[in-house]
Amino acid sequence: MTPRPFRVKRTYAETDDTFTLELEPERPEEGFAFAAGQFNMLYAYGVGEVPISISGDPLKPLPLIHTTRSVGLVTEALRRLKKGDLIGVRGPFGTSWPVIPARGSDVVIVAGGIGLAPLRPALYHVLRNREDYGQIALLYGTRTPSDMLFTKELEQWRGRFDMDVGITVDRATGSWRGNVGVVTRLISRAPFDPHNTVAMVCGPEIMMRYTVMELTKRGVPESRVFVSMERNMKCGIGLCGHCQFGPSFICKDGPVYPHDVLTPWLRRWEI
Amino acid sequence: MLEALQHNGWTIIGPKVQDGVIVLDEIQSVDDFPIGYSDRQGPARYRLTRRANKAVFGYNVGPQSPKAVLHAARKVIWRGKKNDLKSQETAEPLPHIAFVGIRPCELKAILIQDDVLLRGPYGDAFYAARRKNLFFIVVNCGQAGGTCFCASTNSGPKADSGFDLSATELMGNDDHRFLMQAGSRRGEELLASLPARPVTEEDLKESGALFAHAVETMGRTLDTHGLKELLYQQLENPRWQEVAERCLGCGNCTSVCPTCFCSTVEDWTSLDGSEARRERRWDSCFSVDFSYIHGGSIRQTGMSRYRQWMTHKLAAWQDQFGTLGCVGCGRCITWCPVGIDITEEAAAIRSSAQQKEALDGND
Amino acid sequence: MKSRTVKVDYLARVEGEGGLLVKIKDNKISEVKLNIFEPPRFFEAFLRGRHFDEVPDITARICGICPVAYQMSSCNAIESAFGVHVDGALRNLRRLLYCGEWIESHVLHVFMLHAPDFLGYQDAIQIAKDHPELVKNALRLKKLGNEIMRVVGGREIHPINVRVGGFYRTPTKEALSALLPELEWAKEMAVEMIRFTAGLSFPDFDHDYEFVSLRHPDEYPVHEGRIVSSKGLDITAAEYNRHFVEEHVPHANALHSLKDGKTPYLCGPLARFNLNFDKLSPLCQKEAESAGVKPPCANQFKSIVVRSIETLFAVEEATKIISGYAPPDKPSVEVVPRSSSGAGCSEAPRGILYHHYKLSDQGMVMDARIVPPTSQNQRMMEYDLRSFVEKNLSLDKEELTLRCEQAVRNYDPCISCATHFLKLQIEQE
Amino acid sequence: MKKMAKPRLAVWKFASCDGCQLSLLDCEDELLAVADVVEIANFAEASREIQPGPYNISLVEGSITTPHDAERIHKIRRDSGLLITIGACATSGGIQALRNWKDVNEFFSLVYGSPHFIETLKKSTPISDHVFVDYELRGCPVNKYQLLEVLNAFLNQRKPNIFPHSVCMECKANKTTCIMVAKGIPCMGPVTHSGCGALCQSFNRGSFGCYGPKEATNTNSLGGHFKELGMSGDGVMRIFRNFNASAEPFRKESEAHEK
Ligand SMILES: Cc1cc2nc3c(=O)[nH]c(=O)nc-3n(C[C@H](O)[C@H](O)[C@H](O)COP(=O)(O)OP(=O)(O)OC[C@H]3O[C@@H](n4cnc5c(N)ncnc54)[C@H](O)[C@@H]3O)c2cc1C
Ligand code: SF4
Ligand code: SF4
Ligand code: SF4
Repeated sequence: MTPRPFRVKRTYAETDDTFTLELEPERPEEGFAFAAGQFNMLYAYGVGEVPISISGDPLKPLPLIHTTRSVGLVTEALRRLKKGDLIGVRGPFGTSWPVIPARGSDVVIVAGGIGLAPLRPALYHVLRNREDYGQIALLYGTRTPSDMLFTKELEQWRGRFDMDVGITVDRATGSWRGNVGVVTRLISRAPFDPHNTVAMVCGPEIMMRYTVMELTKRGVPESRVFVSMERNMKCGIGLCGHCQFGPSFICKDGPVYPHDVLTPWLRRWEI
Repeated sequence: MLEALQHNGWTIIGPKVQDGVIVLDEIQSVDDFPIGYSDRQGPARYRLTRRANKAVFGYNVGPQSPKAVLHAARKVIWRGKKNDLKSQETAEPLPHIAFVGIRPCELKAILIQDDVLLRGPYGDAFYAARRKNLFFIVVNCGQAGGTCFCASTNSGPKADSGFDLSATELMGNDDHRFLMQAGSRRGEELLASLPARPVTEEDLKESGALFAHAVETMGRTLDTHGLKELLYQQLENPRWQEVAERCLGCGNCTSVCPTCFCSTVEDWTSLDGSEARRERRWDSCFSVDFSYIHGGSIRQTGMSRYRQWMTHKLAAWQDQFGTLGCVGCGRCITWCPVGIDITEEAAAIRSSAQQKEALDGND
Repeated sequence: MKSRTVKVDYLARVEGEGGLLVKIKDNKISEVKLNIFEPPRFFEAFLRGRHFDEVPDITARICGICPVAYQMSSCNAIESAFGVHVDGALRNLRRLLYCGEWIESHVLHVFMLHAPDFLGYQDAIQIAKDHPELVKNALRLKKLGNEIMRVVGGREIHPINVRVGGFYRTPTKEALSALLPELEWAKEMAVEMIRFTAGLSFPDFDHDYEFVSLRHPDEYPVHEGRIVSSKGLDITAAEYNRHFVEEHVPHANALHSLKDGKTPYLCGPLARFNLNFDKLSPLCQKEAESAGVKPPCANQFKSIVVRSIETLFAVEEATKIISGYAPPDKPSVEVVPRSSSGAGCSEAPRGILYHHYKLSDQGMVMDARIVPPTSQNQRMMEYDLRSFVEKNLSLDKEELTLRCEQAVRNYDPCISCATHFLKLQIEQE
Repeated sequence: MKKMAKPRLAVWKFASCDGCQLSLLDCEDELLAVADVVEIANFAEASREIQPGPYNISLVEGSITTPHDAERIHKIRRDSGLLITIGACATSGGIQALRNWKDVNEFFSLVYGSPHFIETLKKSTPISDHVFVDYELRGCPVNKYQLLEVLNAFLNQRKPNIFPHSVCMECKANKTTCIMVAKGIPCMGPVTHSGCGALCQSFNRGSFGCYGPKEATNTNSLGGHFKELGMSGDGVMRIFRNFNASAEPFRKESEAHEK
């Protein structure tokens, strides 16, 4: 329950409200390793602690990379951090994206907004081990073109012949020439074999619901659709009770779940 | 016995009359015990009463449980300075504490909290520290209270294990005595140092009769058969709405419940910001903020909050920890200001589900 | 000569909202107004229809600085209506609670509201920059007053433990005794406070006041007594109505009280001191004499010294009560309502506070009347202003303004209190 | 390094008893420390020195009861970065909102011709009825430690540790006996916002709701329960009609029991 002190090595803006922190441990000898999809509890001194997914490459766990959208007091305090500041880190916690079981299958990654951050480690993994997988599709939607994360990398991925990248925005602004509409609209056209696909989905809860619907419509079994859930968390380790979702604790049993486990609960309101 | 414990450096926590109720507090001498006291309990009602005899443990559980000591309402979990995030707060074990006179259901509740707070991949270091150095002297129940239902949850009226010593207070034949049983080496040692005589057939008969009497007079029952599946299927039962109309969302039930463990963390700073601390305190699934995620609370209605509480206690807990989250102590019934009764609600949901099934079957 | 105006739009360091206006024409004062624009709150009105048990909680909200005074006067009035007597330890606890309020309120006024005028600062925080020890000690003393209220009353502002007939729960002996070491310190500090205030410089400003205060045969008046004046008045609270009349003046949202409908009078520390000097402890009397204030003291600027003497008195009294305290069997005496009316008076830190209630046999309030000290003193404040300005016309404007403000602050006016009791008269045009 | 200018604090009064702003002066141990971290730019009760705006933080006490005050609050809003209301008067209209159920004219002996010196609005309303409020601190009076906590939290840009749950949560954490269950004394605790530390209960009396309604209250259920405890309808009406009488859930419940 005691955070490890890390120091901010670099901090930079991704969009108007989203930024990335690169953190180095004060005691590097203790090391750090994580699996794609796991999260840390980040403690902004005096302000609070929040769960944030790790958005870096699992093979290069340090510096630790977190991409965060400033939405409230704690995330805003994280945004104010400067190079050299201290930050508390507990983790990594939670389950990870099924990059190992997905070997031999097509992989579809569907992200909405900040949801791309927790998925990036999975992307790094499958692209590095490209030969282990069938087709790879990344479908990404944001509200406007200026909300798009990791734009340089997106360009690189777009340029690759061994993966398919679909990008869309809810509202076109500026010189946007690409798709307009919700990300679920990209699913029907995406190249993958529904009967041999693992899908990984992260975004707002409502977007995930519709994405799962579209995927199942195409024939992907729900047990092969993985989503990352979000709930209030105070401890991150199953002791505080806040993140309960039906019979599970999202911090230990999640955040990444095969969707069929959640189906009975997602149908009900206010679980 | 108390002296023997105190002599060995144990701080004794036990029952005591305070401000019209029997609480758990530090005990200096036998006179502190609620000798000759009893209580009458019902939904939203507790009255301390006097009894004709001098029974020491002739009452049922009060509002507090050992949770108040082991998983205290407030605890600083981190304290540090701005330019050095080292915590100055360490998990200190409590002084040696002997719980004297806790009930079988309370002991069971401690074991359940152990499951929650110690068994996972990550334990609660503060709870673990407090959980060390404890001595349990359980007093079995020879009478049941108006809101008790431990017989339904298999946690009483007699404790089977987990204690150092267990006692049953016997008063038959005008002979005031305790039937003792050791549950650990330490218990045996203590027992050996006490004036005692071997157990007679008579003693066993009397205690057996007491337990039977307690089970018989238990104020409440809970049918646990298939309860988890039932509740999971009945998440949209209209009964939830009915109880929400009475429920005040005050959180008394979760506060008094000996197994509820939920907590939140507060961040405090000195005025100039140079020092900060993080303090953990009890939270409750009845508070709106409990399910807050950026943008709003998930459980906006009283209906969903009551449902979370009851389905967690009686259903989800089984998935999470393999047991019920309820030991049948009846506190939540007694101390709910409007007397909402978990057993009554569970029964109502069961019967309306059965009715519906019968109706559907007729179609 | 030209005409001059002294105008303070917003009086600082007083409780509540008021201003003052003095107009001078040809070296003569043409107009003096204490302008009270604090909005009225109509307490007397909404007390009607409330149960007597709720009255001390409601009237406390008239003033955050002297809630105990309101609670005590309410209790006195209602108990007198119902023929209830509160004696012994319960009575002492009430007195103790009131001592807490006196200490808190007097120290607040002396150091934080009044002293800056004498020392030439804008506020106590500025004083603290030059004299940190002084202000720290003052705060510590003030805190003790609050502590007493917290232990007896539950909290310092709007105590929750006061009820008609006594208390909801009486404090333990241990809880009270825990205050004794600090009271020990406080006694020395209060003596120092007297000496410090005695050393301030006071304008020459004696005035022939009629002093009005409570008087009790055995003790310095705090929470009860007869009403007496320096000109021979000696009545019970029940007779107050026959001797004091309130009058509404157009420039203020508050009423002015006059004795016998015509004479302004002075209540508050100076009045209490002058009329009850004999009831002060030997130490208080001794310190008063060495401080150079002895009855009759007729210089309102010296009220700061008298407040300090009363602080010492309250500290000594609190110590006495706590030392002799044995918790009573019951926290309150039984109160049986009957159809009746009753009046009650007590000594708020700033003067006598009068309450009168008409009650039904069900214990419901039929009618309420409350006269706070500030409205009783209001006319006197205007008199003071007038005569002070008359004597000091040579002062420059800034100095004159400051002195005028100070003349008002001498009264420790509590403007929120003064405004709640409006019953306006017709002014048909 | 350049020293950052201290945030400027102003304290304002509307119809009230002064108790809430007095709470600031009652922070004897912390007052000087507060003065170290903020510049007290306008606090008439404490200082003669009144500096003009703008202010970073304004604490507003009292309710709006006159047309003049209804205008004054707009100017204060314009002059203030953060506007924090303190106490029952400012957050719900306070005790003087009891007039809302009475005809104020009744309190003037007669209608008078030119009421230029006394203009009174028919109702006493909270500040948030008039301007946007950044934070509301409840209580009659506010708890001085909570007042410090709000200032502290805003200075440190964190969330104040003040919770909208029931008084019961504090009562249980303090191990205070529940007087309603154990003694049958009606208590507003279950519907009242925490903050006092469950004070009344520790003095063996029922809460009278001076912190106003908690989040998501169910006053209806409690009102019914009071009757079961033997309270008259009029009694239920009065217990909900107190220092936060015009806070919505309390107002509704009191009106439901009006004869
Ligand atoms: C597993 C997981 C992974 C995540 N990964 C990421 C990620 O990679 N990137 C990212 O940007 N986000 C991520 N999030 C979301 C992120 O945790 C939240 O955005 C963050 O917690 C917001 O905190 P905040 O303090 O900034 O804002 P808020 O959510 O507004 O406030 C935080 C806390 O303050 C309290 N609070 C705030 N306002 C109020 C109020 N008005 N009333 C009462 N209480 C209030 C709440 O209790 C809350 O706990 C993730 C969340 C989870 C669960
Ligand atoms: S749910 Fe109720 S009966 Fe069960 S353990 Fe908790 S308080 Fe006791
Ligand atoms: S019932 Fe509620 S408070 Fe109790 S453990 Fe479960 S979620 Fe937590
Ligand atoms: S069930 Fe009872 S104790 Fe629990 S929150 Fe509802 S009203 Fe309060």
